[in-house]
Amino acid sequence: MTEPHFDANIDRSHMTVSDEVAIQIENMNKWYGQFHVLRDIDLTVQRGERIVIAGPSGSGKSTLIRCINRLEEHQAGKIVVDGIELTNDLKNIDKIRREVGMVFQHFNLFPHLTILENLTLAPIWVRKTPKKEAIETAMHFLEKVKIPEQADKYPGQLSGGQQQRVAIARSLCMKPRIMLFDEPTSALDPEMIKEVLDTMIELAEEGMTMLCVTHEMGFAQAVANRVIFMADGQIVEQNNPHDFFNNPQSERTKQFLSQILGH
Amino acid sequence: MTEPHFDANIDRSHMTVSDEVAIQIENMNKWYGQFHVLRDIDLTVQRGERIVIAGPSGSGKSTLIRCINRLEEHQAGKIVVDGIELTNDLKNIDKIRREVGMVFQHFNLFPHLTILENLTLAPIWVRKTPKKEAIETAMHFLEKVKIPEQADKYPGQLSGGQQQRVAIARSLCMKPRIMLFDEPTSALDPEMIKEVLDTMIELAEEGMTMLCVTHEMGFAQAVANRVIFMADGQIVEQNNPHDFFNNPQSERTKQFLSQILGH
Amino acid sequence: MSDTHAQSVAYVRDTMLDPKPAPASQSGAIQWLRENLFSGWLNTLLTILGILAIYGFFSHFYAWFLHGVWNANSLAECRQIITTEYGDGATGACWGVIRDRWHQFIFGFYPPELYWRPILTFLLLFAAVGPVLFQWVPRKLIWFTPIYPFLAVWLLWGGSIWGPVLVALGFVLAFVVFNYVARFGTIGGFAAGAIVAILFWLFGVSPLAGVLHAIIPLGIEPVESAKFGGFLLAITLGAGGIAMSLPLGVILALGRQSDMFLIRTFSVIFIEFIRGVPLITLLFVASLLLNYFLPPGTNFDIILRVMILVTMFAAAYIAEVIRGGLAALPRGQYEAADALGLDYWKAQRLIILPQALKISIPGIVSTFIGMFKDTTLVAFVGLFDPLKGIPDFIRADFAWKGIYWEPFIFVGAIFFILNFAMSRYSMYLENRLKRDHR
Amino acid sequence: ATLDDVKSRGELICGVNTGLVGFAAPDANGNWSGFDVAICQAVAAAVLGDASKVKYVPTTGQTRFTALGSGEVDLLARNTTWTFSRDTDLKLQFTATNYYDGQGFMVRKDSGVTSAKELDGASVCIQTGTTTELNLADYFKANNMSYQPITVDSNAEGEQQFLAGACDAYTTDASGLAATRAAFANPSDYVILPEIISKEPLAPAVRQGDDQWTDIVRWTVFALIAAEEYGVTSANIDELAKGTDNPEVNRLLGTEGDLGAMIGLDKTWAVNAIKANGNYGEIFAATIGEQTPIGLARGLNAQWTQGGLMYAPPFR
Amino acid sequence: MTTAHDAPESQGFRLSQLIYDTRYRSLTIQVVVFFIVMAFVGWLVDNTIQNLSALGKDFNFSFLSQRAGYDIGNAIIPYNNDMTHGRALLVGLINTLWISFLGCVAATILGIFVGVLRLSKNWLVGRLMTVYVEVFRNIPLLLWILVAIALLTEAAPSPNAYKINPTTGEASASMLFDSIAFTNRYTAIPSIHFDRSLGSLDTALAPISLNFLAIVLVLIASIWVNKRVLASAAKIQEATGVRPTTWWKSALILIVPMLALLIALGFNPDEPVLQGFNFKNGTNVSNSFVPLWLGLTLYTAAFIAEIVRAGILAISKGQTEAAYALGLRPNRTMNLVILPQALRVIIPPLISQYLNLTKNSSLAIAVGYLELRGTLGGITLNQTGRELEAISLMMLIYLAISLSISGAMNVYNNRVKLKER
Ligand SMILES: Nc1ncnc2c1ncn2[C@@H]1O[C@H](COP(=O)(O)OP(=O)(O)OP(=O)(O)O)[C@@H](O)[C@H]1O
Ligand SMILES: Nc1ncnc2c1ncn2[C@@H]1O[C@H](COP(=O)(O)OP(=O)(O)OP(=O)(O)O)[C@@H](O)[C@H]1O
Ligand SMILES: [Mg+2]
Ligand SMILES: [Mg+2]
Repeated sequence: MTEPHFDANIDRSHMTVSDEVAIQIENMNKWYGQFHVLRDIDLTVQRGERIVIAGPSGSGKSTLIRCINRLEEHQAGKIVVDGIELTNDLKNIDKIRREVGMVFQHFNLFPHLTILENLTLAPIWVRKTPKKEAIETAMHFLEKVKIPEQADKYPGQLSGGQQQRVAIARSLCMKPRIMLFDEPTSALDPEMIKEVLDTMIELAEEGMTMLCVTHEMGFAQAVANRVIFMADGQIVEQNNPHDFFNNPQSERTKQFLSQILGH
Repeated sequence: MTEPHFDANIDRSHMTVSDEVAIQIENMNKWYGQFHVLRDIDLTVQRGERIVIAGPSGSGKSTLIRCINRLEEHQAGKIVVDGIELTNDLKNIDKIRREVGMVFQHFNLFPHLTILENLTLAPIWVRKTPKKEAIETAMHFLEKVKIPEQADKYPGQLSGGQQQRVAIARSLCMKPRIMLFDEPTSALDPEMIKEVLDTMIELAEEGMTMLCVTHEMGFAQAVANRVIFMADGQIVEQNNPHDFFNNPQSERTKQFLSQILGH
Repeated sequence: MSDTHAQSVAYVRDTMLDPKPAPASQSGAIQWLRENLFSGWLNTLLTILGILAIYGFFSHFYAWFLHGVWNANSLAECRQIITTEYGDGATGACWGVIRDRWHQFIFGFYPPELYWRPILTFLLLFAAVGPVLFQWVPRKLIWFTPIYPFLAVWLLWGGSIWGPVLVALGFVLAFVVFNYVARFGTIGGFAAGAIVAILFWLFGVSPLAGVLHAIIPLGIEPVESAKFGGFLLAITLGAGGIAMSLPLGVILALGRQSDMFLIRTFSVIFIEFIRGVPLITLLFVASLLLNYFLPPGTNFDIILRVMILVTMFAAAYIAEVIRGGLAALPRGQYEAADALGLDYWKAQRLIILPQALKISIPGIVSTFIGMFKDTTLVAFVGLFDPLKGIPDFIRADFAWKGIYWEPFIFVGAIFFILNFAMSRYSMYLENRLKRDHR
Repeated sequence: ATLDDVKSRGELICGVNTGLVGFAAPDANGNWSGFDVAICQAVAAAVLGDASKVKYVPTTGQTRFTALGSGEVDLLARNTTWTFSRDTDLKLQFTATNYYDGQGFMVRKDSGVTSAKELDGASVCIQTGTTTELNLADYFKANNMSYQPITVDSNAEGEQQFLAGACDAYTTDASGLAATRAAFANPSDYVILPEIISKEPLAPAVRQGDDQWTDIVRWTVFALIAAEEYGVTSANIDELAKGTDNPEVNRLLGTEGDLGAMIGLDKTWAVNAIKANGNYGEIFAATIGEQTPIGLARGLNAQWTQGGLMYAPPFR
Repeated sequence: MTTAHDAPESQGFRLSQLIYDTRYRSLTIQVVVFFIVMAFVGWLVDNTIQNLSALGKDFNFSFLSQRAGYDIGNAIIPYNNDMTHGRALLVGLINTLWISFLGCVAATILGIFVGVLRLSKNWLVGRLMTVYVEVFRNIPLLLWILVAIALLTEAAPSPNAYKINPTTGEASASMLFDSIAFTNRYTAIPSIHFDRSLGSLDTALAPISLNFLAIVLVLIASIWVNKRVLASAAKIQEATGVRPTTWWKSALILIVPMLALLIALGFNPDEPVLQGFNFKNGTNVSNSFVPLWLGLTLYTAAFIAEIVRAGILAISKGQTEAAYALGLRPNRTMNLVILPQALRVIIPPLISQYLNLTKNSSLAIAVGYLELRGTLGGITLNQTGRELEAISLMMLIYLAISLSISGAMNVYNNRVKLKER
């Protein structure tokens, strides 16, 4: 796979990680029917931390981050996001979803709304922001992802890379404190991957707490505080990117890395 | 983009270019509705010449080579192929299409026919070759593209690279004197690009007149007599590959090359 | 366990966990019931309503079905039996009418000693469409498909074999002429082939058939169309209409796709006209007007006339189905054919149509289901369709006067079984095509 | 000409009702029988010498005239009323009245209605496409009554609706009412009201403009009527055909003169016609007469000698 | 540069160009096809003329202005047998449109209901709806109409049955909600009655009830006011972000004026009452109408249910998830995200079902409901013997209806088409 090269030596001193806990997962388990997808997951994410999750297909990466904003229900263990525990209480779920933004592999923009309407929909209806303000915020973030001129087009009229940047902006408009990314670049043509990753790097530099499922190892090296490797529904290894890539411990990790970086 | 590396120093002495003219394009213009796609194109291709056409997307490369076998009609100027002028006369068009083979980006094999039937269809129905002879020729070319064992499979059962090689063989079965290629490798996975380019190089070595739209610069350097750079429907620069890559003259070319070879 | 401190997070799992079974609340029959039937007050309410509906239905009809009588020769006898067996006021189905008249529901007035002919025709139908519809039927059998229509006509209507043979010969003749002339131009080939065939059919067939029949009298007992009725009529009309409408539909679809203005316009006018009026009006055209349009003195039976209009009707719908198939083909197929030097007709015949028709098969099957249902409307032009014509006729008999539900149920069930099977099959085909398509 | 067509075809195509017991209805095996069917068979016998050479085309009220006009049938023997506009505007040729009918009403006995004048506000079932529809409108208008028409497509449907009580009265030709009532499970629960609100002379019809064919059908019907008058029956016809002392009978049966040739038929045309199902009286008795379930009295259809209207012109 | 220019430069026009030159070729073919088609049409017309003259008939529509002479049981506009065939045609046409309209409305409601229930998580209900859809789709419509009429005429009680039996003190049949009675002759439903009626306005076509007009006007006015209220709520939401609750305002605006008007007019439904042999006071909907309407509704609803289901399924799960992830509640997600998209998928096939229903209404022939086919294509045709004129006119009218419906559909499709690159 083509890999845009990022300078691994950029100055990351201004990226701060606080001691506050953003997400705390304890002994979490999930089944699909009889299939045990997530097994005894324990994970603590500090505020401002940037975590990359990698692992073979079917290892449960997507399921894990979808549990964090309750797109999937977990059956055992505890997930606490931003101090709120995820239970069946609808109010808690609403609160958490407001604080957690999510970006999908297939963008999932609303095709019947313009870009601007996509961006202002949730602020207006969920956060009850006045429309003018919502539009201002939306334009702000559109500028940030470098496509303010597309505001009045429809998603279908944009390229994949542009759509994914809009999707990121849409999440940001809700001013989330945590962002989840589920393979945001894997449905994109190579030329477009870089523009999306650039946007994500910028976000990281601003200190957003990020959990990102991705196979873009250049990105991982550039911005992650920590790389988590999952297999068979378990966290098999985690480490800082430098050590993770240069000195993987587990056999599974080594094998996976050799495949991914292989050619 | 991953680039298979070809030895640019292979012995090309046996590749000959005759003085005879294969294609002559004079002052040719084409519009799509009001949109001026091709502007004052002048191009002469000698028999045995191998030309690579490059340029940014939308610059009219595909349109140019599609004009040569009249898949598109031009509106002004003159195109003479193999001594026959392309006019509205169906007979001329038929003659030219028999002499000119074409390979598409998306292979365009006929999915309801076996590989062998794909290869013998046109010889039997257009050239009126006896079936037995057509099959012999087909097998000959299948061996040449190194997949004789797939003769009885259907296109859907082959990999992309194999399909593209079949498509080349299909064109060759019509014993064309000129071959056109429209980005033959751009729909292929990186591993398969090389096998197709190898086939094309072999063809080139046999002295086939070739026009090839491609961004595979390694290929261009390896086999082209001439590289043509198009932008905005015009031929902006042409030169032999060595000078073209190492010493581009126009600003557009430089910019384009930096993008393509860039990362 | 992971250290909460971000800077020293390194962690490696030494033993992999095995999957554990899901907690009890996540599995089992109770879980299934809870999830599928009682997962909320709305759901529970719906379940109860559903059960009530089923109960209501069965409690109403259970007794009626249970008291069904097969062995009776008239409605009165039926009622008699039911009353003696189940007491006064008991109701019951009188299936005796089905036992007594099933042959009329199925065959109409076809001579009973010749039932083997429609049955054979029906069975052979599967052999004919098998190679097209079913993957496991050997492709080689496809030679039978073009022969079948002529064979079917001969088997159903009987008479001398030479008529159908000579009509088929007309096609062969057209093909030979076409092949010869097509060297000079495909269109010319078509024209010449068509002219020769039409001349042959108009002036060659009947005298030749007479002569041949005199020399070699091969024939079976003729059966006139007036004897056709019931499902035999419905299937003959439906299948015949679809089969004959296919070529016309292909031509119309190509016409509608053509970039020649006049040809496109004619095709669109025809298709939209036919699709814009109810079938019943077309049937009236068949029964009331067609004779006006034909040369004075031409006269053929109503089934044939209905068949012509039904064919036109089906052709308009088939044309739209095939147009969908043509549109689904990538442009690259047309271009590749052009680039290889194939002309329009060869490209259509060898590349485009085989693929487009294959994609269209599910749509054609659906059209057939619709047609098959619509054949019941022929009752309104005096034909004996299985739904109204035949039951009305049976009710005209003193013995079965006043019997409604049993014929409805019987005929409805046959329609349902045939159509349901076909619609399932076409769904299966659709899925298979989706998978096959790369 | 139609005669040549029929001869070369070897078969008479006869347009009949889709199913009206007594007049024309197929039995369980699809064989047709009835009063109208007998006329078809008589014509076939006269023309072709074989009463079985008939093909029956069931026609609805809608399709019958077109079927005749377009040549789909040679003869329309389907209780069709002879009216001015049909004769002229529809370009039909009515041959000879074979049944004098009139439109009546049938009601349930327990409704207590005894006269059509009491039907004000009633729902009336009526077949579409018939003259009865117009008569009905006229009758209620003339008597300053209102009614609710319930249109049905066929006699079978009318029966069904009437039996189920969807209409208070069913109206059609009195003969049809009788035939319908006869088919009911309890005929005595229903009464046919005394009022006859229209004249309905029913006659076989042919296309206008083929006088020879018109003559053939017309005189075949007359032959049946005359046969009854002169006492020629299917039982004694073979005997009488050898010659009698009544010259009229002799001319009719072809033993004297050659009337057949004048209409392009054999000498024995009338013999064949009468042999097919007997004379008019025999046919009547066998299909709709008082001994049959239909149970119609001769009434107007008796011979003129018996006070009826059946009156065949002289055969000479 | 060598010029390989030995192609013969031919000037002028050669005949062979007609066939081989792409510019003329299509022209040639079109001209030939045009002549063939015209010759064919001419042949048909010529035959028709010959046949007509052989029969001594002509082709004219003057019969439309002649007295019809027959009655129509269920005319919506005033009609009696002294009016012309043209008027009868109009009555039939209006009946066709009326039954189609009512059929479409009922089929849509039932279809949406079944389609949504079929998607429900309830296993039992899902299965029941599947059975409904499959049974109705795979059996001819004619059967359902015949079953419906048989049900009404055979199984429904006669009006008599609603009479209270003096000995037992109760009736053998009871009315639905005390106001609807199915009988074997008609279905008696309440009619609308105004004590202080405004009278009616006579127009050439039909008298228009002023009461009805007033109701429509009030309805339009209150809908308009309601729209204004919603718009102002949207404005407030834009400004402050909080949307004021409007449902009670809407309810007031929609209900109060209408109620006031109805009271002013002295509205009261006239319940059907059994008087003598029949129900009086109410409206008796004839048994030729109800089965046709039932059959059309049940049959078409099965198809509509499938369309609705497919439309909702066509909106990918990703859309719901994205909306949830943004914090939208399920009902908002449905209103703002799913429905607007699903409607685009649903409406085109829905309209073609409407078209089918309209065409299928010609099956009224089976129950004797006199719509266009029953009047123009039935009795008129029969009484006048003008089959050529009547049938072609009837087909043209159906065609006009179809084309206007599908024209409306195209306009709609173009309006809502998703913008693509
Ligand atoms: N809704 C579901 N029902 C049942 N099984 C599911 C469902 N969603 C996912 N799975 C299964 O759970 C496992 C984990 O899925 P998940 O999508 O989390 O993997 P992943 O690591 O994200 O893989 P990929 O890299 O392919 O996205 C897979 O085996 C998958 O088949
Ligand atoms: N059929 C058509 N109708 C109208 N415009 C067209 C058509 N085909 C191509 N174009 C336009 O003509 C221009 C040239 O197209 P062409 O396909 O020749 O470019 P290209 O150089 O081959 O680009 P690419 O590298 O993307 O294949 C583009 O702007 C394209 O949008
Ligand atoms: Mg995943
Ligand atoms: Mg291109």
